[in-house]
Amino acid sequence: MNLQAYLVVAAALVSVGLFGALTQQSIVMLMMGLELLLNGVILGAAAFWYFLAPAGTEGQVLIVIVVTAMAIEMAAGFAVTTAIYRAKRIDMTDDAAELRG
Amino acid sequence: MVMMNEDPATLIPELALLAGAVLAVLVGAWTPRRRQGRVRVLALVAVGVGLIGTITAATKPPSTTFDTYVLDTTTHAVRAIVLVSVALILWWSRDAVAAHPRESEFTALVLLGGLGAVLMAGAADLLLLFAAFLLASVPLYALAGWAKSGATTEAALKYYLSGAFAGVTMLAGTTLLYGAAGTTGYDTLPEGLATGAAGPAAVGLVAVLAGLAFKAGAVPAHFWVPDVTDGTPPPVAAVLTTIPKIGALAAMWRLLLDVPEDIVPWPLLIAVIAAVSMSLGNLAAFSQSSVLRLLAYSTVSQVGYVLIIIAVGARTPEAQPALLFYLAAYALTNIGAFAAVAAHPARTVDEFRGLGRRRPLLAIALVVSLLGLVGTPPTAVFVGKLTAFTAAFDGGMAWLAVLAAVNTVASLFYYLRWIAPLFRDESPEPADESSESRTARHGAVTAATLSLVLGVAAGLILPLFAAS
Amino acid sequence: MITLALFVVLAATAIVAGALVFRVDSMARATFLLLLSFLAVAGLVLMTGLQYLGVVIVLMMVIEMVVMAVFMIMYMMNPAGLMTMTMFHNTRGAVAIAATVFVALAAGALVVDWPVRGGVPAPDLTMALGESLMSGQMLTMMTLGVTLFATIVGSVVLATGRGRYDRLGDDLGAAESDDRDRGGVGR
Amino acid sequence: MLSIVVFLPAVVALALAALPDTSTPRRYTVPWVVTGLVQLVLVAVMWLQLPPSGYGFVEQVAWIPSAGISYHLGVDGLSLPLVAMTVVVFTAAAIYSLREHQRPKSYVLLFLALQTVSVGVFVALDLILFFLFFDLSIVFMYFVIAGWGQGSRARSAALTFFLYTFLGSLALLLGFILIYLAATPHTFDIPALAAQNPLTAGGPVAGAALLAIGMGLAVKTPLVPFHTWLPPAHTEAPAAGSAVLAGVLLKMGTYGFVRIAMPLLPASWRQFAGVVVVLGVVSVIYGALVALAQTDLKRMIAYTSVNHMGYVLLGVGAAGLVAETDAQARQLATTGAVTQMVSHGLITGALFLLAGALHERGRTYDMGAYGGLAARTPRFAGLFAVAAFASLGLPGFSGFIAEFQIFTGALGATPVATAIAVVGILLTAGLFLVALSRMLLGGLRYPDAPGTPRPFPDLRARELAAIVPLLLLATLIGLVPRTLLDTIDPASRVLNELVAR
Amino acid sequence: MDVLLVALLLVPLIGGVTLVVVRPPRAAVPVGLAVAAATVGLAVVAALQRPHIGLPLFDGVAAGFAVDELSAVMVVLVAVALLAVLAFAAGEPALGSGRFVGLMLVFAGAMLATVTATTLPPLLAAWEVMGAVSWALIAHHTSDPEAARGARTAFLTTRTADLGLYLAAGALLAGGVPTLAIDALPLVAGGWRDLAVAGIVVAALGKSAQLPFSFWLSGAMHGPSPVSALLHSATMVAAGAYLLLRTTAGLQATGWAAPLVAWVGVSTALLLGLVALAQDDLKQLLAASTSAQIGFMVLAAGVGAVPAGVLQTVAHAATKSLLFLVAGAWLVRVGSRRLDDLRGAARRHPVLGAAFTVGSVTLAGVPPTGLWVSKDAVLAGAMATGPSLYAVGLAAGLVSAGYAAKALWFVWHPSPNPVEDMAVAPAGERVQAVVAVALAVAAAAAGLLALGPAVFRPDPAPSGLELLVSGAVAVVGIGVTWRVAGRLPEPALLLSWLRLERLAVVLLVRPTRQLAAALARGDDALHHRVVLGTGRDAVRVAALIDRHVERGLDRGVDGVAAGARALGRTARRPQTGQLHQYYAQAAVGFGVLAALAVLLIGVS
Repeated sequence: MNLQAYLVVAAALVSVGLFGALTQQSIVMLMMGLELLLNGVILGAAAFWYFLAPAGTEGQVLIVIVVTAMAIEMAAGFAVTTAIYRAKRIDMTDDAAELRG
Repeated sequence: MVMMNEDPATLIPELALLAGAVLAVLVGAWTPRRRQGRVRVLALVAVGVGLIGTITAATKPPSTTFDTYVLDTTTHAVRAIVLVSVALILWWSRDAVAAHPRESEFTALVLLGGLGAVLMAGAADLLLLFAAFLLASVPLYALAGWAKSGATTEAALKYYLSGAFAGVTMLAGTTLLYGAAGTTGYDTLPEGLATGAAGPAAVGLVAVLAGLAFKAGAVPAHFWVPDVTDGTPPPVAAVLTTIPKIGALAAMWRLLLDVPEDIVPWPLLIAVIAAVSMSLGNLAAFSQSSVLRLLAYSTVSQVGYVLIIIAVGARTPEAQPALLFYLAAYALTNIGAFAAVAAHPARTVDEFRGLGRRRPLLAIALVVSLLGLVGTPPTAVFVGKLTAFTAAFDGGMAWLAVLAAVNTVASLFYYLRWIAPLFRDESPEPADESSESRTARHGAVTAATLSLVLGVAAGLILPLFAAS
Repeated sequence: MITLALFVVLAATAIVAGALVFRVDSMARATFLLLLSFLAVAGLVLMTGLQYLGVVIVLMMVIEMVVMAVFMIMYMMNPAGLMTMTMFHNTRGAVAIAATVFVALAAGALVVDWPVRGGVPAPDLTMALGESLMSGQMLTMMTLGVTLFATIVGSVVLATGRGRYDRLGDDLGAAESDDRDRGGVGR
Repeated sequence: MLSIVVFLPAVVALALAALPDTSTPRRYTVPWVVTGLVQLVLVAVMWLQLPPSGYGFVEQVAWIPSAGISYHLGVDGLSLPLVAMTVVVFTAAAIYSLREHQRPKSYVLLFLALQTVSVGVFVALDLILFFLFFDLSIVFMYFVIAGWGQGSRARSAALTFFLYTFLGSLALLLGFILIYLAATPHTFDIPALAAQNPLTAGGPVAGAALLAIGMGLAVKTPLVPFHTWLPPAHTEAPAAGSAVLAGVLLKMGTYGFVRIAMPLLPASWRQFAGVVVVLGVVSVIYGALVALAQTDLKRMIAYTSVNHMGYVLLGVGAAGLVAETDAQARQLATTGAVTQMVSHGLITGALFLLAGALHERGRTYDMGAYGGLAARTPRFAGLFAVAAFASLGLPGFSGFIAEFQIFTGALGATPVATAIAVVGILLTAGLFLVALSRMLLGGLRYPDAPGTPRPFPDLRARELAAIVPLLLLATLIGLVPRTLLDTIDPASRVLNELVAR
Repeated sequence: MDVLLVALLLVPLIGGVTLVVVRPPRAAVPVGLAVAAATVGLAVVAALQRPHIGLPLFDGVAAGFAVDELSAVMVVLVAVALLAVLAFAAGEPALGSGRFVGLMLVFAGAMLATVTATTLPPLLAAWEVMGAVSWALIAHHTSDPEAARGARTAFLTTRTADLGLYLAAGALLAGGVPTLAIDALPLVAGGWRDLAVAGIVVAALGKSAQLPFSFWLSGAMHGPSPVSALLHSATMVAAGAYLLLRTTAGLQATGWAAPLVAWVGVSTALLLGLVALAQDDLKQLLAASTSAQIGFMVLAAGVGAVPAGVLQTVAHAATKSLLFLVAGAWLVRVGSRRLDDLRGAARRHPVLGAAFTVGSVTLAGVPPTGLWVSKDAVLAGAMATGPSLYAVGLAAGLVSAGYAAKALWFVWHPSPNPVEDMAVAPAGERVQAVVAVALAVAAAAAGLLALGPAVFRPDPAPSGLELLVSGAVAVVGIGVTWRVAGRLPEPALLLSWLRLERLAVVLLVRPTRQLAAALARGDDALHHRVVLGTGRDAVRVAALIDRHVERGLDRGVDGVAAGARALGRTARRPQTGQLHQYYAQAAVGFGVLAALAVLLIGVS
């Protein structure tokens, strides 16, 4: 197995995630896209650590951070979603478009 | 092996902000609704402690603490600017938040956001930078939705989603940079990049910059700025458009100076972002009638001017004092402008008619702030712009200075579009006195005065910022 | 050989499951497909020898997806896949952007002359990670800790419908909390 | 010394601000008059001790050293006469306003502030300092017009004035920054920049700087076509405000040309001197023609200001045509231009105060409403006739000294332009004679004074004390010009050497 | 020496200004007379001592004054005329005010400065002050709108011509005369000399009411008669001719100026003579005759006959001030200036009538009066240049005899319907009689001066034949006119002074005022259209100059403004409010930046 293979897989995950983030109307689905994107990042970080710099621990810490960030962002995201749902009964980004121009 | 090799005392300002936030939440939980003012007092004490800590720390030679955190002029300056900004906003937002059920939380979130901004500025490791980015973002998402009305939640949603996207991009960038350099510490970055792959480094750097650009509100990550500014109450908008910007721009500065120009040609990239930011911000502000959106776009263009300094950061020693001074000047002036908006129920340019007669002091403060944003002597932003132009000129990017000058002239038009009605005759319907905010008015006057003082005293301040 | 097979299977699972997240017509299914993708990636991470992190990912993601499922049930349309979803916008542009990104990244991954591997992994990776977290990256971890605190505060601010003053009165002096459902954290 | 002269009014203003509010105007106006007189004494002392060359009474304190900005004051032969004129005009305005009843406190405070910044502009030797004073003068004048304007449209006129001149000032600032950037080391210090001459070679940068600075100054001067803010501002402003606006503030524009544009951008000045000349001539003719068609006395005087400032431009423009002319001619043109600034300040100040006195009595500036005043109010008629003749450039008054030098000096360099400009003095003669005939000669005719039926008193002692000294000075300069010219000549010689580099 | 000259200039000036400012109710006339007398004394001494002085004025330019041979004559002439006129005017109480006497003194001071100035700046200064004072003097009766109009016309017309002096000063400097000395005119280099000479000629012709500027003198007649006597006969109008006499060397040097001046002079003498002949108003007749007589002086300057010109100046000054004063006295008494109304005036006032008669005969050029000698001296000079000049001059002489006779005929022929004169203070009448007689003697005897000092001695001297011919012409002229005087035709063209004023109004004044009004309208429109931020303002000005330019520019500026607005709209278009579009745009934006970064690496 080599770095390139891992990276191509990671790139595929990132692209799929990006596609989801760009296309999903539902806020939660959009967040899923971002999760998937981070999924690719985790893979990339692991690959970089393993194939390029196994002596250090930054790659591992990076994965820890990504996982934590996912949790934090999810929590924040659900909180925001809850708030906007309470306020406007909206769960789609397209409906939240009063502010513009 | 596992040793506390560093002294937490070096982080007094940060710890003070943290303690202030924690105490705000704790004390707030046991405070009657109408007496939450004590929480603000507590926060202001914390800020005061932080300021004292900053001043004490600034007298010591630059050092690195916890391996990943740099204590130098930049950090100290950002600490001071953020602390003063936080204090100012907390003070003048009193009328807007007093006795609100979530007043304590407001205070805590502002303090936490400030802490995140400071940590970004001091971070000398990509991982810490991202952690600080998160800390600078999450409380502010909540802050954006703090008022929980329709518009503010929409603002919070957009802010959050933009931030999440930016954060993800930034993480991807961090990963790429890590892959390219094999390290995440700034001190080892240059040598790592020297032996690593340039292409991934460049893409990674751009992705990391995307996150920072989001915090700073620079093009093309600026989309949240007008919508969020428009949708949130002015005190919140003031926080969102001021505090994270300072940290993000300082962080950008610190990161880029450790990336060798010959491996990743970032000055031109930054110059492009700067050029587009200031031009787009100004153009979009042209025919705005909503003052909040107008201010929002103006902050976008202001970021463009700051980015000019960063673009030539590695080329001229004038850049550092220019950057820090500009940040300080921008913070004060911008806060003043938002305070002036907060002081008055008007939200469109026309509604400001006759303010000059009704509230002359407020009108003057607003004029000083707006002309300050234009860069009229002797306001602080003038010195900031002057140093920026000088840095650009001496750094071999004269075209950027010229573009900035053109933009400055253009910007005068929309600022004047706002200033002019202030001194026209009043609108027929009487003003609703009850919806005016006294503290915000005082805040506007104070901030405007401070921006003038900062401009006049620039001779004393600039050398302080020049120290390494 | 087994490694290669394993890699291919896991990679394919991760990508296909990930792609299917946006193809299925039920959010519940989407959630579980996402979880599957994560588990596959966790497997790939495990293959690089990062057992601890792999397990962490598995645990984290299972919990997260469960939480997400709860949210589905709370607000989202068509939680059980009873109705078809039309939840796309700008598909064409997104495909173009995503495809471009993929091509660019993949090409980069293949074309770039990556540096040679420097050094060997520490004998006890988990230990090394722990040491790192407690020394070099301590401040990062502290910051993340503070961020978690901020997240809690922020989430409460955003998500709670009724704050303490609603429940206990403006002076927090109510003898009993005024909750719609009894049993909240009262006094 | 110089700082005292500049900031004395500001200090007095602060002291007055501390006084409790009262409606007795004298509580404020008398200290104002005294301030002006003290300043006059100080200026006289400086005049006597002015060094024969270079700057006198220099004060320099570092301000923002890293940006090359300093608090740098100094006077020379170009600025001291203008300082003196400024103080005289302000003192006259103070005497004229002794009985100002409408919110006297803020009125006096504003004028004192304006007095400080006006003197400041003329003694500033740092571009930023100059700009600050320049800009603040706009701000204070805005409040004077908006707060004490006589017409219903005062606020809008004030706003037009503010927006226009402020836009101009921004252009000015950009020009300053261009010069600053071109200099090594970067500095805003005027003498240092003049010595260094960073844009020796001219070129597009210097041209752009000159364009920006020229635009800024042209708006303030004002030159056609940047003059449109002037007539409404004057029509609405109170008499003392008009006197200061025309007498002092317009000079800031022209002074900027001789203090900044010419010595700091000599190459471009020489290159574009022809444009300057054309602008000057257009202003001369246009201003005179439009003034000729006015029926409103104040507007007419306002337009003659455009005309008179045009002569200044002709003079300084001709001084830039180095190749076509010899040193003496340039000397005459430059000295004439500076003399014209002083002269116009005195004469137009007097004219506006007279117009104010007329308005106080008849509540209108419409010249058609008056007639035969020579019989009814001989003192007014006499002074108005003297002021009018002084303004139309009659020998014996300062205007002739200025205009003769300008024409004589400029003819060699630009014969056609000068020949056209000379027609300007004929047009002004025509318009003033028409005004004189209309208002002073013929059958007696005047509007009822407000409130009382028809009392139309002659000028009072207070008004005489304000107006007569101005005209007396204009006459003294006209008859014994050497006192003034001995001061200006050396400085304009230095200036011409700088331009000819 | 210097003090003397300074005193000569300052005594009347200071005295006059003091009188104007102080306005003593009764002391004005005595003080004025005392000052005038002192001035005469000073003038005589100065004429003998010939002082000169140079005061620093401008950089390298002095205010030079000197009494030389030529100006010596003038200072005495001016001083004496002043004294005579003031003394005569003392008889009219309406003219006893401090303002009037003071202004007369100021005027005389300015005239003295004009004739003694040796450099252009003081000359021009004094020259213009004369004009301005003449405005105030003509408009002395402030309630008379005609006087106001006449004063304005006089001042503006002369000032128009004065512009020539401004140009001349510049031309002198540009032509290499840094001192601006008048006598350096021939030394001026190149084309500058032509310009300088042209300027001086125009200024002189204007001041001297020569063609085509003559008409202002007609309007000026609305002023008090003593003013006309001093300003419009003896001094101010003569100043132009005097200036030309001073600069004959310069006129000759150009080649074109001398003949031009000569022809203008002689044409004026003839045409304005005809105008005078056609007038039905005594003052107008005298005014036109002044123009005509000064035409002879100008002719003298043109042909270089300086002494002849000086002689003519002196003789004419005495004659014409006498005539104006006497005419004025009658006008006051009769209350009309029409010749018809003045019939028989000489009969009722025999002393004044006799003096008037002497004056008229002199004006006609009858031997052996002063003007007979001087005119012949001038014609002799003209003859030396060319016979055509002489012929026209002789014709002008004939005409002058005609108008003199016409005036005389009317004042001697009694009116069919008797008139009642207004009463005049007897003291005043006595003074007037004395002055009139003295002036009559001077006028008649002025010819003797030709035998006196060199400055008066004509060169070439007129031959006996010429003297005889001109004498005969004068007598014939008188004789013929006397017979037809009562029914001389008064063609409108001549009555209206050749319609010159109308011409000036139509050609210059009206277009100027129309242009001014149009510009003012445009300028007002400019205010209303001040549109912040478009700079359209500047464009509107162009509209007034050139419609086409305007349209082009307007399009341009509108284009810029519209472009800016459109750009602004474009800049805001991405701000759709739709988050997914923000995502896409940000993704594309950073993608482009990343691509740019990679590309830059590739390049470097």
